Amino acid sequence: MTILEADLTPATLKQDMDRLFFKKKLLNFAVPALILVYMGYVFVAFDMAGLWQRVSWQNAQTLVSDTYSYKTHVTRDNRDGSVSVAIEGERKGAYPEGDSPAWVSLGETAGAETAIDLENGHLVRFGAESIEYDIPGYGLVRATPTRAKGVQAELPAGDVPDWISVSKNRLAIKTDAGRLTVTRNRAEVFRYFNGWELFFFTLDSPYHGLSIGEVLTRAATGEAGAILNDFWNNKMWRHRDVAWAIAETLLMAFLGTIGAGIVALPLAFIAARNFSPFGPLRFVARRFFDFLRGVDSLIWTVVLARAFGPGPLTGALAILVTDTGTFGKIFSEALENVDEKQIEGIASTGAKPAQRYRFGVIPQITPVLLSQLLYFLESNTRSATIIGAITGGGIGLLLTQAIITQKDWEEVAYYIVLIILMVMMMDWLSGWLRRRLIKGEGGKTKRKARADGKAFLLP
Amino acid sequence: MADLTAAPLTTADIRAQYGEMTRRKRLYGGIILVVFVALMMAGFRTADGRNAGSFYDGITHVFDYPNEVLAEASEKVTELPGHLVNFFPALIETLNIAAASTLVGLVFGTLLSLLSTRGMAPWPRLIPLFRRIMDICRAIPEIVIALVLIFLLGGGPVPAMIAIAIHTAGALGKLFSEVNENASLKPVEGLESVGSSWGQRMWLGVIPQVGPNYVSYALLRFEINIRASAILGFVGAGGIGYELKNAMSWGQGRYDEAAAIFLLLFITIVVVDQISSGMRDRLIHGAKA
Amino acid sequence: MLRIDKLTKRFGDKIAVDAATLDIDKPCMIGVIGRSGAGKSTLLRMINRLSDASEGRILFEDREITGLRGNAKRAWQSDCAMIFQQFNLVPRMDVVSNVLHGTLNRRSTFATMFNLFPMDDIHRAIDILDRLGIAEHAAKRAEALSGGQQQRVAIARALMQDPKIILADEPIASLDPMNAQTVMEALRRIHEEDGRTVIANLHTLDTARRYCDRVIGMRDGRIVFDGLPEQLTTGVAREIYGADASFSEAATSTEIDTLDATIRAEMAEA
Amino acid sequence: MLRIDKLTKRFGDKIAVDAATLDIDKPCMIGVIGRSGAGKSTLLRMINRLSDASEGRILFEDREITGLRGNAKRAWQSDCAMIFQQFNLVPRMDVVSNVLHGTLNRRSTFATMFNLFPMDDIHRAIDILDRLGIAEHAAKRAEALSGGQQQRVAIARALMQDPKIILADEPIASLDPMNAQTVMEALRRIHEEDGRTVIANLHTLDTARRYCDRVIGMRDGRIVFDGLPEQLTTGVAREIYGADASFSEAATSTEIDTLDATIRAEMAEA
Amino acid sequence: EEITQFRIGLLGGENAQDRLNNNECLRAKTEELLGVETKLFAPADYNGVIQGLLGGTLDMAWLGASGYAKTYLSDPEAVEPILVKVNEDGGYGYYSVGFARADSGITSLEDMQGKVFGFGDPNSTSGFLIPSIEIPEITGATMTSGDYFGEVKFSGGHEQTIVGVNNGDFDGGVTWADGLGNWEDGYNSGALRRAVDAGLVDMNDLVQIWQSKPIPEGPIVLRKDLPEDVKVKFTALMASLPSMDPECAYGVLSGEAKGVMPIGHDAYQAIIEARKLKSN
Ligand SMILES: Nc1ncnc2c1ncn2[C@@H]1O[C@H](COP(=O)(O)OP(=O)(O)OP(=O)(O)O)[C@@H](O)[C@H]1O
Ligand SMILES: Nc1ncnc2c1ncn2[C@@H]1O[C@H](COP(=O)(O)OP(=O)(O)OP(=O)(O)O)[C@@H](O)[C@H]1O
Ligand SMILES: [Mg+2]
Ligand SMILES: [Mg+2]
Repeated sequence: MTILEADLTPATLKQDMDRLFFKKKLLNFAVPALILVYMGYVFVAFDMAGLWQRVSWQNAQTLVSDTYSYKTHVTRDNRDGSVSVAIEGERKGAYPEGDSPAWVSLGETAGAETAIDLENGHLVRFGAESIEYDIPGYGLVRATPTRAKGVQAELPAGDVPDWISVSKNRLAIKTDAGRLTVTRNRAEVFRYFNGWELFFFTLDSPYHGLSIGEVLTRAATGEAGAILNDFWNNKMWRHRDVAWAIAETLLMAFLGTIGAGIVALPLAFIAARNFSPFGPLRFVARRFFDFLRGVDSLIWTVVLARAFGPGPLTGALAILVTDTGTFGKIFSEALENVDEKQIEGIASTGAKPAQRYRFGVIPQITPVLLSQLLYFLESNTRSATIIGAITGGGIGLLLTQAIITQKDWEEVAYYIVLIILMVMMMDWLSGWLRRRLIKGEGGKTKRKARADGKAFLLP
Repeated sequence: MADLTAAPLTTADIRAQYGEMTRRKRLYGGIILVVFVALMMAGFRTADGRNAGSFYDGITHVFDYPNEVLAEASEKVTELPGHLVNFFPALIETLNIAAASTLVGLVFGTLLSLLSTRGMAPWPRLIPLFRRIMDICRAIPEIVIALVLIFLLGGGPVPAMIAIAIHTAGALGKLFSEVNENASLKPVEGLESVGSSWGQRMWLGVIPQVGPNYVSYALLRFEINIRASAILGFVGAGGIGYELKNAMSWGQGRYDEAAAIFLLLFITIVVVDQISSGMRDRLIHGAKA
Repeated sequence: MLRIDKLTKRFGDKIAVDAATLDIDKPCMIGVIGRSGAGKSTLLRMINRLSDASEGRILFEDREITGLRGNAKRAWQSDCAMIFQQFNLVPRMDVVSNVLHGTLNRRSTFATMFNLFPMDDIHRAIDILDRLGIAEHAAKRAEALSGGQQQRVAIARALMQDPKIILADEPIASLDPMNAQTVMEALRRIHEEDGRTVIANLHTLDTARRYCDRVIGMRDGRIVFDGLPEQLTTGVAREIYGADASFSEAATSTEIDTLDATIRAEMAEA
Repeated sequence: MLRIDKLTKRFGDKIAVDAATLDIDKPCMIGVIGRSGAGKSTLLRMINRLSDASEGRILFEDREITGLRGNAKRAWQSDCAMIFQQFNLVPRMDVVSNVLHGTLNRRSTFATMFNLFPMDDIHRAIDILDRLGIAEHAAKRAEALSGGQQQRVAIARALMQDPKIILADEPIASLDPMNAQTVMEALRRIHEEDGRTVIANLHTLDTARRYCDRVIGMRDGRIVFDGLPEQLTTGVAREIYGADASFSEAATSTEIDTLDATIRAEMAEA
Repeated sequence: EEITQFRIGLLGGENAQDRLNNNECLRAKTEELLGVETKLFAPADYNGVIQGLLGGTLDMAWLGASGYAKTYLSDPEAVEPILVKVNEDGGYGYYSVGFARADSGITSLEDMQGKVFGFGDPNSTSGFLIPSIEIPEITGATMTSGDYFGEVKFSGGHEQTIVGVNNGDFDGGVTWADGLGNWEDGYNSGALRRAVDAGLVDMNDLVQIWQSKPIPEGPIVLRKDLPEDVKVKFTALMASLPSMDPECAYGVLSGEAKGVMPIGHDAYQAIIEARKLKSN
């Protein structure tokens, strides 16, 4: 029942298929092999093997532990014997003179003994002459700093463990309970605690250390303003500045995106084939868009910073310029796809050109316009974070500076959480607005648009 | 000849209803317009106020910086070819970062999208989890991951690559899962009935259907990633962005270098943009045929 | 009233309308027939000035239309409404707004930019819609309506222009027979009640015969027939359509009665 | 050989298959008939383990199938080929590759990802295609084939599995009569020549009568008839289909002869 | 002419917010003194401040010596130096310090041959300009990658250099210090001291491998176009700050200082020449 052409016997077919599958195999191997070779090349070019050795686990540990913990410094000035206690060692986290947390018992007079309880038996004493650290399971370490002879350390007999680092002028001990550093000038104890200390109120606020209930009752009795003020102006966490930074970032994204939309719309008409009869002008407009996009927001930021100086306006303008290029391209493509029938219908009533655009064109491109604007509003929130890091504005600057100066990882964590929340909120908001504003266009039309492959990608 | 409807509305009713609707629309439209304009104005004024230079003073100086750069670059135009050669390796590094992160992002994006599409996911109950993972990957700006990784791994291309790859995986994953939703599940069921594994079903049943779309989106992403990797160079991740930042911040005296680097970057972005949009057109139309 | 004088339209080498001459001296309903590509649409589009004539003149009440420019041209367009086969409405806007577009020429550009139309116009639009039997859809989006309803919205827009002439380019070609009948009856009524001239391109003979006072036949751009519907014999029709003996009128019919007849005939044949 | 014991499937409140019990002791060709929604597809899908049973058991050669998981389940699926109404091929891949998919269960995931099928398998695939008369299309994409050819590719894929049972879910429902006949004949030949058990859902009585050794009737999820084709009288059929007197067998026929007869009958009626 | 606002630019080295906080008192005093709105700006890097001064969008800043040179070279009419910080020892200089990891065995520049060397910001005097001139004098080779050092990189800032060396990304690097106090404390002030205070590095792990000649402290500059009375008033304010409000001066001048003293353009002529040398 098989009807085969003369030269298509199963035998020749098999040969053909063998060849076909051989080719397929080749292709199937060639593509992944090429990718693999490329990745191999990248691996070598990026020195990934060496990377593994360079990974700094210690940094990772610092980073991770610092994001959820804080340290309190107890510092003795070896020259005058004065002792100060400060959270994170910062002035704004310092305990008032003569005041200290319960685990530090200050001497009555300057130079008197100070005992620092690091718990679990770890005890540090700042004596008149020497500093002692009693380490359970190891023994007592004594260090005597002098101007002339440096730091003289007395350790229990035996090898020096690797968590103790001794040199002529310096002694450093790191244990699970805390850290002690002694140099000729200073002796310093760090004790670590979990949590984001002083997140709500700093030490100088009367509300520091109160429970939520207490704060609420005080708020109810008319101190709400003061409480909010103390929280808002918290010197350690600077909630007000952070809120402003977030607002600046959102402002850059908003002004930049909407401004770009407003500028790009009329320009897009010049670049659209069906609205701009003059070829060379169209060409110029298109290359202009390419130029704006190609230069990239990063470089626009630098260029504009000279004219406008640091600040959110510069960032907004950089976004505006870049996105004018992007929107110009998208809008002109949308304009080229408009349905001529509607425009003709309006034209046949004797409508003026502006009216033709208003009723024949605008209603058609509104959905594209709005959805693209909203998409970019969301993605520009991210861009604004980065641009802010360059122009000096917004949460991006706070974040990059906090990372670069490499302390305060808890603030880094705080900013990162805020940024993620901000971007996700904008994502959700833009999605919600898109659904609300373009509801005439049901799911079906949306699908169709996507099937055309016209869907434009957002950065 | 009038249409038969259940509710016999008189013209007066319709007039009243429509009039009411128009008035409401105009009111809302007016309010929205006013609010929008007010928001724009207030936003502009706030930004202007918090900026060092004001918009009106600055607008006349927009070309100062480009002029300065161009003046020096044109003065030393003979050195331009040499600079172009010098900085080419840095450009290659930037392109490598973009390409490698796009590839890695493509792989993870594909996996995430398959894991979070109904009908394809091997563990349907975990779909929301994978969706959230994609959302978070997308939400973190690359610069954040890059800076943290630079702290851990030291400067260089790898932190940038990982940072961009994470973002790419999230962004592509979302787009791919939309593509997947339009794919037919019949071949998948056909393959399931012969006792194939999940990997085989996806590779042989889904990927051939969605492949062209995937590649098209990945190309677009590659374009975006070139910019991203250039930007990350600015914060210490190597490549052309690093060179550009150094030349630009040195300023006078090295503007010729800055111009050369800028030229390289600009040409690359435009060329890749053109090539990839050509390829995307072919892919999508080829897929349709 | 309307005089067309040696009107010609060329598209490159192709002559779409070839020295068409026509004289309409009193308001009447005119059907233009001819096969696809005969130049019917081109003729109407030149009258409405959607496209420019290559040669010849159009005169309306002794005023030359062909040369008008700018405002004068738009004023003429507002006097000469056009109805399209594909309705050419703005689908995303509501029905009344679409009808109000008929007044655009009279209103200031600025007010219309913000969609501000006088209440009076809105009421008149609703009255017109009511007259066409679709007032209850006033607030819906145009795209939500059926083809026949959309075409009636288009007619309402034309009426809103309060035009001296209504041009209709195959107004019923994309409608089913039921809707086609409604639309043609509406056009006829407008002609009879308002005394407006209606020129309609039609692709079926029987529609032309049934609703028109005068029928014009076009072939290859030339007007080859101009007379009363009764003069339109099958022989003449074959001439116009350039059809061979297999030409059957019923095949082009949209009339419901005729349609039934066709079905019966086919069944009988079987 | 295959025993189905009180097999039940619920979708929420809806019972799709209701305590179906069936015993197949020797290889034979079985037709399952019943109207739309009777539960035919659900039954086959449970046997192939594409969906899980709510209650009851399926035993194959005294091994319980219903509880298999992971690899064991996939191994069973490879022993029990399934043919779908919509073919469920991979449209963008070539015919031979589609047939080779029948061997997926035996090959490692990694090898198949790189298209590493042994030469022997490729040759066997071509032999099978040749047996089904579509060898010359071997290199074409599946989507380029007609429905009947695609269904034969699906059968080839099933044969490639070298299964103990072939399940076919309305294999000819989307085919024209000509193609339907070719496909049914192919299935019958496979049963006769290879001695494989074939269970086919069919929506026409005469197909069942003509090709099957045994017919099972389902109604509302229950098996209401199980017997020889000859026992399938019009009365019994009415019972199964729950049809009233207007039930005419010819209306469901796909047989070419019958079809011709139907047309003739209809013409005569007119 | 009149000014409507006064804008102060702050150079990097600390958290943007810390910088703003430290200078808030100066802002308030200036606002009170000049009677116009005064704002603080903390751009991301040295160049941000310089561009602000060049573009006329900032009125005052405390620049580094190299930064001043850049500003001067780009536009001699942009800014003029008014004051310089005087250290507690009476000098107005600090040092560029080369350092490496102790366990790497590197103790001098000779040991750095073929190794990776890290600069900070290109506009930093101690992080780039001075070492890039003085080190070649010792090594007798250029600072081009592969010439003497295996590779020469910019870390982007002092903090990144320190962490980079500590992590082994660079075998050696340069940063700034006041040269007072002890190495094991990271000196009395400077980038090393901040890193120690932050608990990032243990000075026992690091060794000094090089130290520059004293580098002049950067000038406090004012925009030249400012009205004369504004210049005079602001200079007076800055000059009296250490005596009037030591707390505020501590923040503004980044640590203990004896005071400020007037300085002119000529003091930076050498740095300007050095910078010209480094341009191509
Ligand atoms: N814009 C144009 N460019 C070139 N040729 C055109 C154009 N518009 C119409 N033509 C040509 O002019 C001729 C007349 O077209 P016209 O649309 O007027 O015919 P018609 O009688 O309306 O036909 P139909 O029944 O198909 O609408 C046709 O041959 C057509 O190809
Ligand atoms: N996934 C499902 N979810 C809910 N109900 C289902 C599902 N699949 C099938 N059903 C229901 O189960 C019943 C049996 O369906 P089944 O597809 O097995 O019938 P069938 O006999 O194959 O019908 P047909 O001839 O239409 O294919 C039907 O009522 C159907 O609605
Ligand atoms: Mg036409
Ligand atoms: Mg079924």
